[in-house]
Amino acid sequence: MAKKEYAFYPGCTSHYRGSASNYLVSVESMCKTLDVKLTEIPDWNCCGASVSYAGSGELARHVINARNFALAERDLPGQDIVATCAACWLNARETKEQLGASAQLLADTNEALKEAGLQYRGESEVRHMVEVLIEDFGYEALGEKVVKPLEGVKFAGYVGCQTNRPFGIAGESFENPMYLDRLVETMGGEALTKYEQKVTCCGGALAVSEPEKSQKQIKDIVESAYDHGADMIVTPCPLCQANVEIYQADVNRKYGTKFNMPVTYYSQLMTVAYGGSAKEAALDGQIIRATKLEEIAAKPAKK
Amino acid sequence: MADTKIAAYICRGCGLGERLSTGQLAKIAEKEGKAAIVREHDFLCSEAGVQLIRDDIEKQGATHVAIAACSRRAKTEAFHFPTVAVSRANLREGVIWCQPDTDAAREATQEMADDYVRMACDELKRMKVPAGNPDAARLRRLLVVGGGVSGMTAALEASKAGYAVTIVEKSGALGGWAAKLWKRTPAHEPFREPADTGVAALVAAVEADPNITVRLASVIARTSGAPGRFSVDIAAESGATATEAFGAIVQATGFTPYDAAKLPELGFGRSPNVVDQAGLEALARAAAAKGGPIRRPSDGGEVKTVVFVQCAGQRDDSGRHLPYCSGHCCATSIKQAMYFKDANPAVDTVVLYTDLRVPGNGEDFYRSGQSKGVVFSKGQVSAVEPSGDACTVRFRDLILDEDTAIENADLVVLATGQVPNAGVDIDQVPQDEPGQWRPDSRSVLNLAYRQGKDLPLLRHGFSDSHFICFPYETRRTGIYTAGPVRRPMDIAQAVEDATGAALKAIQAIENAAAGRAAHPRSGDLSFPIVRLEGCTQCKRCTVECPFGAIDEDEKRYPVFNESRCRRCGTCMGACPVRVIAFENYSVDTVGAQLKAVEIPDEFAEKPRILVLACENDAYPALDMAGMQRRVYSAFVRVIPVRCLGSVNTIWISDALNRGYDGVMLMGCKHGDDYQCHFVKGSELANYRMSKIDDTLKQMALETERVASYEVAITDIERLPRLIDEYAAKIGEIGLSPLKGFG
Amino acid sequence: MPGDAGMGDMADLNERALAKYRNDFLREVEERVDEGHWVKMCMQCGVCAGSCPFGPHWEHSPPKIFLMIRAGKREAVLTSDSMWMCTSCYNCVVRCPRKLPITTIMHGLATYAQRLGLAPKVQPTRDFSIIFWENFTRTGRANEMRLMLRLWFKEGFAAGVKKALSMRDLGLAMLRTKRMSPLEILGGHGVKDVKGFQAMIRKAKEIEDRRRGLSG
Amino acid sequence: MTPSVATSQTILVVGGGISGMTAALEAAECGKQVVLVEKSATLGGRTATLYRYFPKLCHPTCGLEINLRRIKASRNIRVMTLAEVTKIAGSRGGYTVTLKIAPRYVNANCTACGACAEAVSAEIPNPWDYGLGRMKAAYLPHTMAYPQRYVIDPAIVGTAEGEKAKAACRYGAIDLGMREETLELEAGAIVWATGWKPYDAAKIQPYGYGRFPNVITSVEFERLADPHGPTGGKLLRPSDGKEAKNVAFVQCAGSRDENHLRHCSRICCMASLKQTQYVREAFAEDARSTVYYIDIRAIDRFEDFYAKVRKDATVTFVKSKVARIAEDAATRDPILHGVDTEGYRRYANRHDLVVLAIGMEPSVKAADIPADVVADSSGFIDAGAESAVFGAGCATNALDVNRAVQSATAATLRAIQVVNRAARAEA
Repeated sequence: MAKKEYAFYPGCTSHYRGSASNYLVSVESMCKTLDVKLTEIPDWNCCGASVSYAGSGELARHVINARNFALAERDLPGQDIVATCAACWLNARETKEQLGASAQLLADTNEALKEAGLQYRGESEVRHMVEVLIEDFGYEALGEKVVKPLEGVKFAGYVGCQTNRPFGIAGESFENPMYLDRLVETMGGEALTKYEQKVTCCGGALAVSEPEKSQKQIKDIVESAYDHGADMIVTPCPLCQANVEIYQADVNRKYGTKFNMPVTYYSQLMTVAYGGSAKEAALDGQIIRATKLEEIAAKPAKK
Repeated sequence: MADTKIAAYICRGCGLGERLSTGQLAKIAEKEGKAAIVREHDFLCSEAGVQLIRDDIEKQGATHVAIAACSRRAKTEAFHFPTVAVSRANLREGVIWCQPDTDAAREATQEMADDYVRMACDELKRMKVPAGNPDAARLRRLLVVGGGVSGMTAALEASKAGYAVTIVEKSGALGGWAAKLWKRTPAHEPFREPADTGVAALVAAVEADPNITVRLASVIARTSGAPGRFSVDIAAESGATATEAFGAIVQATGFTPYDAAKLPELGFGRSPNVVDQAGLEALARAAAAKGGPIRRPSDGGEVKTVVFVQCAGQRDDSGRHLPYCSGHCCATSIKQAMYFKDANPAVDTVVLYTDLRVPGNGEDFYRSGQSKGVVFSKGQVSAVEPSGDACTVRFRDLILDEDTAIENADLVVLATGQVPNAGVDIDQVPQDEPGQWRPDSRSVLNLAYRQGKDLPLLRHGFSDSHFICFPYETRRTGIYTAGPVRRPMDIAQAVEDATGAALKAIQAIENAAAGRAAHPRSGDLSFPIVRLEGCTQCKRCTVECPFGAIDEDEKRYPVFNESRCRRCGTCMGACPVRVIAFENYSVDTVGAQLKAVEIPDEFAEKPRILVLACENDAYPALDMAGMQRRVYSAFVRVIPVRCLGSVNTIWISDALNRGYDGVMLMGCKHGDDYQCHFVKGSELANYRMSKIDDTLKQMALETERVASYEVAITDIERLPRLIDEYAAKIGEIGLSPLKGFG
Repeated sequence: MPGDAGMGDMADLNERALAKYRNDFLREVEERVDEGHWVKMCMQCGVCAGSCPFGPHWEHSPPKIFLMIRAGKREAVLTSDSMWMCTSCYNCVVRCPRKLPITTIMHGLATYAQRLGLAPKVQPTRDFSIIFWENFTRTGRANEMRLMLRLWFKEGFAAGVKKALSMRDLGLAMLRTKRMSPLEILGGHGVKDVKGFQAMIRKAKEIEDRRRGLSG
Repeated sequence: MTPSVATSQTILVVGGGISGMTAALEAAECGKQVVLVEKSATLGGRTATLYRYFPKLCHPTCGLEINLRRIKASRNIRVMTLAEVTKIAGSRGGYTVTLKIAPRYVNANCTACGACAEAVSAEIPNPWDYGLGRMKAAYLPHTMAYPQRYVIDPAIVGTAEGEKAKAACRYGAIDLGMREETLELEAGAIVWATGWKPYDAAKIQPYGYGRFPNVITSVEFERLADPHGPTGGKLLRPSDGKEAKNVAFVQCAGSRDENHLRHCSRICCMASLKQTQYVREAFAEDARSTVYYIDIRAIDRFEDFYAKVRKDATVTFVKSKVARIAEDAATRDPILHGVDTEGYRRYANRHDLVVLAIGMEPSVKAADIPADVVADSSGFIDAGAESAVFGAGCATNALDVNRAVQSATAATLRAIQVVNRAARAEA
């Protein structure tokens, strides 16, 4: 298969030593196996995430997203933009849809972009990495690269909100998306398909500002994973990963629980299943160690 | 009946041959049934079997055919012999399928079959092939009463089918209420904007149609006759009266808005700025004529805030106002709010509702109203208080759960609903004595019928019908209601309704011409024949006929109008001297059947229970019980009847006198939600049976020996249980003491 | 971000809005709030309120806010902290039978309340939002390290130290797993064209204010 | 291809439900020749699968019996079951219609004795019970089926089971060699009355239909209540056969929703009000029905029924579109989450069973009808086409029974106008 090339929008958390740097490392490993070339959009900026609205109205937020498109269109023409972060993808896509729907908004946006010497043309598509995997490769092709099936490991697939709503992955449902489970199964792991908290909100950005309320959500998400016998949670979203992993200690303090549930990225699973080392899968980036994955990573490949 | 030749056929198929001695049945048909031809066949409904019967009719001169096989509801295509009288002995569903296949049950099963063969033969002897109604007439002209959208639509649609029409309109112009509207709610996608009423186009089409005659400023002074031959006096305002003949009538007399003056608490009558929906239409038309916006009536001031109060005097459970919902008013208020919003989006329009009722595509119109900025609030209005040129509308906001008010409403529109123009309620006004008939100015049709001048009503003043399955079937054959007189409706529905009513009127004409019954015994050619010489002028038949088919002459003898008749036999059941009969269904045909049953003597310990089952629901339920192989007592003998209303009490006393141990009557539900297909039949039967206790006492019999049941067609599991419980009850009270005397 | 309105401007803006729209809060929302023109399309089914993960914490749920807007309850809506409870999970949006972009409207109401100075003064999400905005618009990218410190120290130095101490374990874990870099305090990463980036945002705000009648 | 039957004077009625039967009968009783074609093996349509009608609580089979008797009595109607229209050629007053007739594997010899069903052991999901129950693969669709003739399911044709059925029939009624046939017929006008189907409840994801056994649709609930249904008329919930005494009725399941059906399906409120009375009928004062609604649309005289149900202490109304249904893993009880908008009270209500008042969509989308008809955006037939193909009943809109009958009767007159004109032209 020929090398696939994409304009990469890593987002603020995924950079070197950011809170999702383990995501970035594992995505890079995974892409290497899949022969995918990711070229970072030069000088990309923050998407505004989901909690910047006290600072501005929607136009400014569309403009900052349009800037990334404009940069990609100028410097990496013809390439789809790929985001790994749910919020980055959602915000970029929202901007693309809105600018496509309103000539007024498009004109206003370009008027503002001119201040930075840029222009939005609406030529590039923005896609989540998961879309690339499913649509450009397909489960079968992804499965062919597996050398260390994740046998015996039970995964609670936690999809969360923003890779799922309001846009979601094509063909998947808002209430019960199956792609993460299918990815797990493709990697030879056991997917806990009945895990009922797969689209529960973790509090998102409000995990910071409203910790008590968010941690109630996080408790449900982790508890249910235990109820279903999960060895670990897997997620496609960096904010979900951080919230659900980091706050388990707080939840334990508050609720007297003894949670110690690893929360991993699909890209980490895939890196391990593709024969990558624990380091390549950035398993050293886990605050709660994903021991079972580490064990598999340490074993020799089956084929 | 010298030329009667009975042929009896005993089928051996479907297990009948194995379960029954068909030879014995054949012998019974021959010896007791006096059948001239008796044949057994392994597969009677096969082509060969049917051909055998056909040959006997054509070559052997069989005039009466008894088929002892399956139920009369089965194999109807095969056993269709229109030139001869046919009876069916139900040996399959009614005997072998409802009896256990055991040695112990064999004797009782055979006895059942024996009796049904006897019954079929004896019934036949008293049956004739109906000759058809001699009263047939066909006037291919329709009368439409009412010149609104419904009436004009009915006229145009009937005309397109080739029928001539006369429209009689009370007012001086065609158009009705719809002509008073500024716009109508849309009937087609995208359901966004108020639409032209289309009334002008309708009027033009009516006026251009050479098949349609319009009589304005005219009313009906008298209607007599029957489908195919109605005679109608049309009285003009000028005083002239013309008598015209019609084949059928469509009553499209529409509605009157509920009188808003009964709603002073909602401000009506206390300020010109409180109007009903009709009043708002008038304002809108006046404004449009002037080319300006709608002004405030009190002072011609600018309208900045309009409040629409839904369900004003409707959906009322206090008993003071209309209890029902008129259905169209939510959409009408949305439309009226758009009058303001379309002219000036700055006008505030608020619709206060409790349930917003815009079914179907009305949801799109609702959305359109919202997108135009019409505000909708779920609120219960308690008062409208006029003060100067403004009104305060007080209401409970049911969502925010608080009492609140809209101050400074320039205009308040009350959605008051539709009251049907149904004429007089014949159950409430006294009827004219024969020979004393006078027109009533309140009546719409002024029917010169024994039972009253207008159509019977169901509830709330709307015409009576089986309004779910058979909404057009009024209780006056040949007269069909259309539009809001039938139930509340909007223009779109009235157009559909009027088109359907026109069809029913056309059908009534065609049925009358062929001498056929209308629904539910469609195509039945039998009709009631009365032996007037025996009549005692008791009037029971004329009073009880659910369809007002029987008038009285000046000597109070009944005058039957066959094409008004629905062939239920209620008159026959009512007649104390038994002078009313149908050629194929009479006191004799049923009497002969019940007498044909062999009553074992008192020592045999074999009770006999007569079941008179309504053929519409109870009999099919028993059939289906058989199809499901549900077992019930072998002591019953079932006779289907056209309606429980046709049951003459003589059958009961005959049966008891002959030594039957009990009689079960199975009919349909009566009362407000009646299910009787003849509307009143089961109710009348119930009334008659409530009087039977006296008869039983005179005969020194227990009252339990006659029992009435309300039965539904779905009672497939319940009916066998009822029968068995009743048989057990008879077991408890013992066999009839009258055995052997009959 | 430099150039933002101060408190005085805010009060002035609010006065002018009151004068302009009088009782017609719905029109004010339609003209000035992101996606505000959708508010009138709500039919009060309540599915959004029932779908919200933070639903129990909203004083006024979204449909109630929509109804309050129509009922002219301007102050109660704009001073409410309800809109600040939105986690941006989009559950309401995908279930709304009228397809209202509820998340965006809630954010928009928060934006507008903040702009007029009516937003609750002590509201953690509001604070976070302001800090976040300032954080990423400074360099073009969010700086997690600085963001954390700003948040911890927003109520003063002592409170910040205390908070930092309480978070010590987590901080150490993040450092150990290389998911946090202390070097970020010293400037950290950002876009190269900060000037252009900021100019572009300024321009966007200026255009939006013009369109919404909020400028000068 | 079988040669043509019928003439340009014939009215073709497509669909054998209440609307189609009404149209066929009304035309036939005006003296017109009618061919009535039905896709399934029996007439009766959707209403034949309902337990009771609102607001009278009478039984649909009661009206069906009358209509079937009228059909049996009429010599003007030719009924063709298992027949589908595949092509309509020609124009107003002169159509040639192509029908595809699926094999029944049973001919007119059938006496409905039931020997074949007794001989066969293979079972198939019962489509008249929405698959809630199973039936023999040699079957009479239901006790009111017309024609009263058995059907051999194609699944057993060519198997030993099929041969068993054939061997059991003493009347030579089973013909396993039957093939699909194509037939052409002439018609002057066509009444299209193909009715409605329930919206696919699985698409309303937050309600968990298909995932939670105790979430069912309103049409399925009719089968539970029906004595001839899969539970013998007992209100037993699917997960464990426990009595469903505490039932939630969720309105607008698919309707009034731009994610699903934009229109209001009109009948659902009344159907749920009716069904609360089934629960009451079954459990008396122990019954608990909760109706979750946006607006109760009980228009015209139906309001009487709503007023009656409102007074029933076993019935509670909650003004709320249910947000989400969860399932208690241990008991499989559905738990409804939402907010009562009258006062904005949040609830998490546990019920034994949830009945989704499922929306109506046309069985055949108007755009898929092989003739010139105007389709609205919901797939219903709108008036206004030049052709003589007239929509009737729920093919034209979401209608209750009386409005469907009204619509069918009106469509019949439109068809008669066409054939009468043709008759006058020929005369």
